[in-house]
Amino acid sequence: MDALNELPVWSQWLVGFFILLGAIFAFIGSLGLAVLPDFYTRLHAPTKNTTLGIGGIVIAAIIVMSMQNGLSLSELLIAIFLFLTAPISAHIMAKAALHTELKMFHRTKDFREEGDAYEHEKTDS
Amino acid sequence: METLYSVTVGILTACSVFLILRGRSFPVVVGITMLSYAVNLFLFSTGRLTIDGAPILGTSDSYADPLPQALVLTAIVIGFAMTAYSIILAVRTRGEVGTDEVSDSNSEDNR
Amino acid sequence: MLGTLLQIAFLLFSLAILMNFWRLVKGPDLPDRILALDTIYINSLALLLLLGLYQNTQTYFEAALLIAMFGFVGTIAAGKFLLRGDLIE
Amino acid sequence: MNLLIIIMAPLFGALLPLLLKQTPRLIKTGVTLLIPLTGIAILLSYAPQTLSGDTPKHFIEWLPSIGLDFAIRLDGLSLLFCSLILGIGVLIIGYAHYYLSYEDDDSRFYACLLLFMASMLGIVMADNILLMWAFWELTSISSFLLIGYWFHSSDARRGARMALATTGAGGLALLAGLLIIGNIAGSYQFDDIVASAEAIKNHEYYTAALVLLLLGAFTKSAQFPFQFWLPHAMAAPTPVSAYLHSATMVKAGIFLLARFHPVMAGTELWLTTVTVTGLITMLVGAYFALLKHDLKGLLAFSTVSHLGLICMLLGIGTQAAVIAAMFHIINHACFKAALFMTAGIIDHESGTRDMRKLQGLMGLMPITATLAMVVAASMAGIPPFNGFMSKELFLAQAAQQHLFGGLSWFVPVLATVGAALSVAYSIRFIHDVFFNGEYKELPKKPHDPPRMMSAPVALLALLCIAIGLAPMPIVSELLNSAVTAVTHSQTEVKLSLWHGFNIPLLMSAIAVVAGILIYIARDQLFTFNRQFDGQDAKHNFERLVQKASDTSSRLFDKLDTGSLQRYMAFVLISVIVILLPSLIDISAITGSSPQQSIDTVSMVGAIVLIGAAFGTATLHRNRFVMLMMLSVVGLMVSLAFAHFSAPDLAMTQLVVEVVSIILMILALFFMPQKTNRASSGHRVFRDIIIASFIGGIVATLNFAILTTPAESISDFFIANAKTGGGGTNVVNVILVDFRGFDTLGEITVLAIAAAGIHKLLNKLKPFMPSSDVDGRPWHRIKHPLMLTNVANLVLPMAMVVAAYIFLRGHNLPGGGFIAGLIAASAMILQYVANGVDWVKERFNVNYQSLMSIGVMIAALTGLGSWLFNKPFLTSWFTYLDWPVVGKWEFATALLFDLGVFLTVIGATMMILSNFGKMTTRHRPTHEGN
Amino acid sequence: MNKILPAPMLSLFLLIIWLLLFNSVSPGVTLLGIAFALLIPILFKPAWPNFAKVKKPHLAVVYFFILIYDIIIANFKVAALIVGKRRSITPAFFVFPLDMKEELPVTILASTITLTPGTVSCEITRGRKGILIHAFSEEDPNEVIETIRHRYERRLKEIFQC
Amino acid sequence: MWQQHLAILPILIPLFTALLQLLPWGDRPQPKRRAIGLAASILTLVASAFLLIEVNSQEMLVYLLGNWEAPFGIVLMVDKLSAMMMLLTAILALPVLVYGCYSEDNLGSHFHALFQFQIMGIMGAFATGDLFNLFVFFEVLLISSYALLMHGGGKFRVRATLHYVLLNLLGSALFLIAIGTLYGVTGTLNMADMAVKIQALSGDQAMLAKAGALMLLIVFGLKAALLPLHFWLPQAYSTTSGVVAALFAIMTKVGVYSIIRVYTLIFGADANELALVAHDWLWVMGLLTMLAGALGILAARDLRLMVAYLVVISVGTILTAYSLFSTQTTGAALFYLVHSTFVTGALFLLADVMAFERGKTASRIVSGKQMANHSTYAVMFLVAAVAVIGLPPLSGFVSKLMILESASASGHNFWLWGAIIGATFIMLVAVTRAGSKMIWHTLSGNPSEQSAPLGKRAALASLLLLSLIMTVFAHPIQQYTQSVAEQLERTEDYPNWVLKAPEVSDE
Ligand code: NA
Ligand code: NA
Repeated sequence: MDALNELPVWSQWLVGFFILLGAIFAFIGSLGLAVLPDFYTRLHAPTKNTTLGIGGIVIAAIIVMSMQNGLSLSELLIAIFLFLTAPISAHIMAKAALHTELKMFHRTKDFREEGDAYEHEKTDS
Repeated sequence: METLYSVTVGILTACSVFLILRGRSFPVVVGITMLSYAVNLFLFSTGRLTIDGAPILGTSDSYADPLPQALVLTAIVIGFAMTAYSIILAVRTRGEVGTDEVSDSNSEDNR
Repeated sequence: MLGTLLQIAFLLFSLAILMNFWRLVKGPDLPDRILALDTIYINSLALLLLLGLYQNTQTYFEAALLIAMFGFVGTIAAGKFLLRGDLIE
Repeated sequence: MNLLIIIMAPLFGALLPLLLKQTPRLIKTGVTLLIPLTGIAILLSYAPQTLSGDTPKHFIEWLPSIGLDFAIRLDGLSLLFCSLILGIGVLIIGYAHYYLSYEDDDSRFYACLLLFMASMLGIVMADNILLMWAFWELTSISSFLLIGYWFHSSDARRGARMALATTGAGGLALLAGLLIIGNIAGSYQFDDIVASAEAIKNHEYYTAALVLLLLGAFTKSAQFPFQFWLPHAMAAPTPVSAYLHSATMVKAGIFLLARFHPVMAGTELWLTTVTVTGLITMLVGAYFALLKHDLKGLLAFSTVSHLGLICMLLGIGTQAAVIAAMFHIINHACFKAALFMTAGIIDHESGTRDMRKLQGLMGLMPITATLAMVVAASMAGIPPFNGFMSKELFLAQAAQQHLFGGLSWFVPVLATVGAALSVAYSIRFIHDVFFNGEYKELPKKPHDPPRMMSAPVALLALLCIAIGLAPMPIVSELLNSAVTAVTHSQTEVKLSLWHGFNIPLLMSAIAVVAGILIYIARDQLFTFNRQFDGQDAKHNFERLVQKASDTSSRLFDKLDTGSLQRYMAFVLISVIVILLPSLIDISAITGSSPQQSIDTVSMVGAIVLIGAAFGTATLHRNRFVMLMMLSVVGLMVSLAFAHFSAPDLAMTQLVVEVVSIILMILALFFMPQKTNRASSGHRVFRDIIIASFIGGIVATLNFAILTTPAESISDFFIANAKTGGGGTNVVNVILVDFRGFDTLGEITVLAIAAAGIHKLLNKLKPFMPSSDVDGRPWHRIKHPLMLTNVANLVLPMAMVVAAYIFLRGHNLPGGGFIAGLIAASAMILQYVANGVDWVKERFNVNYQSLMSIGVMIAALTGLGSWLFNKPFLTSWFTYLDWPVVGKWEFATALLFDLGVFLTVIGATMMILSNFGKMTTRHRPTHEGN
Repeated sequence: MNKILPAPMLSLFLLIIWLLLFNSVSPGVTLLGIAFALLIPILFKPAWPNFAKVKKPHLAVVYFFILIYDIIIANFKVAALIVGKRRSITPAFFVFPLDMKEELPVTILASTITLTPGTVSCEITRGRKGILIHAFSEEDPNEVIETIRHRYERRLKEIFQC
Repeated sequence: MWQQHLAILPILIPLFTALLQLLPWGDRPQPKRRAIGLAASILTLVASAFLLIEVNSQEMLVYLLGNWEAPFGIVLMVDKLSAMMMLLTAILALPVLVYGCYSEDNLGSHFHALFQFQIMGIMGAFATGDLFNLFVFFEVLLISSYALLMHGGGKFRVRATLHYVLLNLLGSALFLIAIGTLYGVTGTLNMADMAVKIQALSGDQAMLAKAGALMLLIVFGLKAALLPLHFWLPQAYSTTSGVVAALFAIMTKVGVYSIIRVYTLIFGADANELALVAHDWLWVMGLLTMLAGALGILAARDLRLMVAYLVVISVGTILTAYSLFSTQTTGAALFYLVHSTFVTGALFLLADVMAFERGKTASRIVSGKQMANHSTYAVMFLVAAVAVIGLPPLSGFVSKLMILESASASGHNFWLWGAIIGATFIMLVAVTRAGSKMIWHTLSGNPSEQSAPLGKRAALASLLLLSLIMTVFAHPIQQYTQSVAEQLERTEDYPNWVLKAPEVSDE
């Protein structure tokens, strides 16, 4: 903690900003997960907000580490992996939700046509 | 902190024990797995709780006791092997016996 | 100042995890729970990073990296289970 | 040394008939006969010594520390019994040669007989009472084999088992008695024990010792109330009965009483117990003998009766009584062996032993009848046969004793009754078989047996007459030395047929007359006794054993329900019961260390952890949800590790968690995913109580430890990690160096688990659902496109990360294990995303060999230190200064860690790929999209 | 060349990861990194599918920054909706008709859709004809489809030349 | 060179053998695996024998793994007890493996590897002087046993294995808690060092350590099958294959060994406030175990189940005797331990061959058809029964006599006498019943055509022969077990030996 206070003030502000930004976004993401009306809408919240929230923290960490020991981008890897994998998780979860025919929020508009998804087909086993 | 820690470990243990006393293999295996978590926490804490003292030389002034950490690491690996074996054994038992109940079919434990 | 901000961040992430956990318990459906679990993982990752900042150490970096790399494997497995029952086929 | 041969010859000679299995019976009999004959020869060579008052001994050390040695002696008592055992043994073997049929396995018979002979000789010659006991139990075993000789008959099997159980139980009691006696005397050598006779009699444990001793003697000698087994032992071939129940086995109990006479006798307890038991046995035996329709049954109970008589004499214990007892032992052996053999001849020749069927055989087998009459007369106590003499002595003792004060007159009266009954059944034996009208149709038409078969009977009959007519030259010396050995005082035996008109003679006369009367009135007795039919000891015994077995079974079914729940509860309750007292003893669980303050993250972490734990426990019927809760627990544990300065643990826990959850989900596919409520409310309540106690105990221990100041060996590791182990990550250095042996064990466990799982899956026919828990058919896409692509991308990246984690593990968090799991997880992701076939096509890795080689690398690294004469796993490191690259550390620990790395990959992949392969190929699928 | 360097972009990528991990470009680290960056693609070549090659790397960089920008915007939008009028949102399901077939570009597009404003790609429909999208609050799907087509799909087609 | 590493050879030989067995050995691997396995078992036997000879003259071998001095590194501490147990294991393993090589190894995969792993685990548990390392070797031997129990498969076997596995997993968790508690209080893992630290404890710390000590009792009691922790054993041993059951004759002894080791060295007579913490419990539990075992053999309807309960009785006998805590009783209990291992091992094999030749009736205690080698088994059964019941003249008699004699007459010991004598009687009744049913009460008709291979019978006979050898050479063996007990009693020597063992310096 003390080490952080030894950083230049501008960088402290910068770090503080990113930390706060990240935390707020992540919080809103989780809030969305808690309060949104159906699974599909809830899916949006964490995949976007939380992911970005982490992005904020990562940037803060990069700044701090770089200020102390020269350019340090290791934490970037975390962001890379996260951005790589978050859409897949969302995709699979959405697939699963569609497959299990979860109830949708009543205001949802469904523009799908027959045959758009696989799970409606009869199995031929 | 110590109170919180030990109470948590205790509750974790209690919940595991409750699961271990269930009548079907799957919850029992899960209970044992969870018990191993509790036990690992317990074993780990015998080195006492140290914050910001990872036993990596040159990173701190006072280090956490590294020995329990090494022991827990071993315990985690062994626990993993055991979990794997027992869960697959449970599957096999279900395959051969036809049920995953672990109490005898004519005993009251089942009802 | 940074200290206060960090505390606020800790608090926000903690609350976030609590809310995630609430969703995990409440459901109502399995995908909701999977999503909640996935989010707990990601928020935990953030907590680890914050801890690293707070203690000014890089010792948590690898753990955070691992969550980023493999946190989604559990989600995938759960999703695949709902879809196909069998994970490896 | 020669003395030893008497026992060793039959003991090891028992093998001879077995080795000669293929030879004709004559040879077997001959060889078998040689053994006791040798014994007799040796015995005769020692006899003068013994008769002159010496006691030849032989001593071989066996187990000196517990006082069990191979010590034997030949005093007068031993000599007397040895003569009987060997002498009658010879006759029995000769008799058996003719008695056994062609189908009978004569080798086994002779072998068991010799074994039995050896053990009997061992009993009577043992100078060490523990050795004596060993032979005592050997007689039980060998007699078990002999009684059960015709094991196809259920009577034989049951009779044998009952005999063994009874005499075996008595034997065990005897052992306890002997141990007590030996303990008091401080030695198990007989002479030492006799020397401490007074101490023993005055010892507080005397009563216990005596009771136990008598239990042994009474069961063996079939004394009341243990007489029940003897008649059922008659299922044995007649030579066996003739041997065991005349001269040997049952006499072992009598021998024991005689042997311990100088040590234990003379007390009120001895006097009362032994005398009364003898008296009752005599009467009961005689009464039942009269009732039996089976010839051998009659003889068996008559034996019981006569043993009671001898027992009573030993109880009275005066010198004259002992003389009478010893004399009757000889006489009884002679006439009873002969009678049994006669019964065997009758059975052999006529096909039955039932006296209700037999009659009028006098004309058909006159020789047998004559011999039988002689020996039966001896048994009845008719002059001038030997039986008469010893009975006179007995009656005299009965008349003279003053044991029971004003009631002492009872004894001679009852003795006379006994004698009368003896006369009665002797008459029955003769009259019912040989007279009693004309011969009636029998299974076989009887005639006198081959001469050689009657020879032993004739010889014994002659002996009965000879002893009766000239007792002094024949038996006096033998009796003298035997009685001396029993009473430990010089004896001068005087025997004569005629004592003049006296009380015993009167009693004898009354007995004869009464006996005849009783025989005439026997039908009333039979009628009276018919009401007790069905009270068969054998059946009682069987029922008892069966009942014990059933009760145990039931008890077991109650206790041991085959329910794991119950076993688990037993273990846990044991923990509670055993630990609670010591925890209660702790005065304050808070130690002297101050507590640290709680921060938000810890608080929230704890809340989530506790919540997830409760969730796992309560949602166990919805298994998928339970697994997710478990994941949260795992994650929070890993965060806790991170928070409390254990990054290595946090990482390990994380990756292990991922792999475990995958495994569990894989397993869940083959398991019911939701189950109904399985436990009753009160069981849940019980479980909650147990769980709370265990949780409480663990929490208490944990808290107490956490607040106790730490003192440990760990400073050494921190101080030496860099200088001695060459790494800055102390945990890793401990793992690969200080405690590398643990790690070697740990990866071995992993490898074994993988092999074991392979074994498990080998023959697995899993139950596989074709639809999910709601009955919905499975999604038709096996491998979603996005997942496949990302998995493919992640694999090489993860390998880079794994390499990184592996290489720096020695200095920073990481190491072979975590690296291995990272690599494995990436591979698993391939399996999930692309499927088994896809992976198999691309990576043809033999995971099993990989893991084996991994462990081998680790172990060989450890072995490498042997080349430098250092113990296993001694590490070595150096810093290499390379051009361009710079200074790099090389440590053998890295090599060791490489082994760990490979093992982890190999084992994990072996587990998962094998498990993954389980599912059928015929699942409805649709490749890609 | 193909034997030693089966996937140059991947090798480069791996080297970058390696250097990021070590947070150092010292000769030792770099050399070892190069070794791994070469070795791993060779070892895992069989598992490396025949991905479409990036033909225009500079466009990829542009795409990357557009993506970052859109992600940030997306976050604000969704955050505002969550905090604000979440009961009045109008979610929608619709299909984005795909114009490409190559695996990698489709995957990237689907990922992009998930990460960007108000949309999540739920399914890739049969025959890779389209992507089923769930929109957080969208009255008119066609507008979204146009944006995706113009902003992302077009660029991806250029990058991969497909 | 190898002499200095003698202590670790019985661990390393099986380890490397097992690893070799895991490699593929071509198209027909089994003959090669058998050859490797047998050769390794002989080597292990030789090494263990040398070890015993060495220890007998040198008192104790201390082997500093990684050349780190105790208590910091892990040490192997081979005293006379360890050496005896290791040799016992090696002797038992050889005939069992020979038996297994007659097609038993074809019933499932990895038999040879798991067999060697099993031996390795057992050897390690006997050799180690470190409490946590003991845990590790427990796990090695347990996981091998989990897999071996399954060998051959089948409904009942799988189920029994599941119970066994889950119970032992609970046991392992308790083990870790106990280790944690003891480490938390003493700050060390080395047993000799812990003994020193325990002596210095007082008050609450001592009570805390006591809790750890008693927790260990549960753990070891579970392995040893002490009442009420024995329930896993009968089902597991009676349903598994004969060869595995025979090998497992040593498994309960690992628990027994651990009890003796820990409650003599660490919590023995010198432990001040913690002196003999477990002995009262052991006394009660031991007696009850004998009772339970006795009831069990009465109730058993299957020979293998009966033998399993005979194992339970043997455990009860050993531990009750040990709980009296005198040199004589411990020595006698150890003699009995050796005897019972061989005899119960032989009985499991006998039950197996008999079951094979009896066919449909298998090992159930009912009349069945005559076996092909009927008279051989009759003799073997007789010998085994005499030995196991404790009738003269075989080793059972000698060892029981030793126990009874060493527990000199006093109030406390009468219970032991009563229990042993009572149990012997029940064994007598039950075993004769079984023998009479299975050997004597044969159905008419042709004898069985299935004949167990000669090699199996020879392996079985050699185990029985060991009982005979123990009878004849009772005195020297007893002198050894007595010296083991005497050495165990001198706990003050252990820290001197272990903690002062020097590192190997560079020359
Ligand atoms: Na599959
Ligand atoms: Na699968």
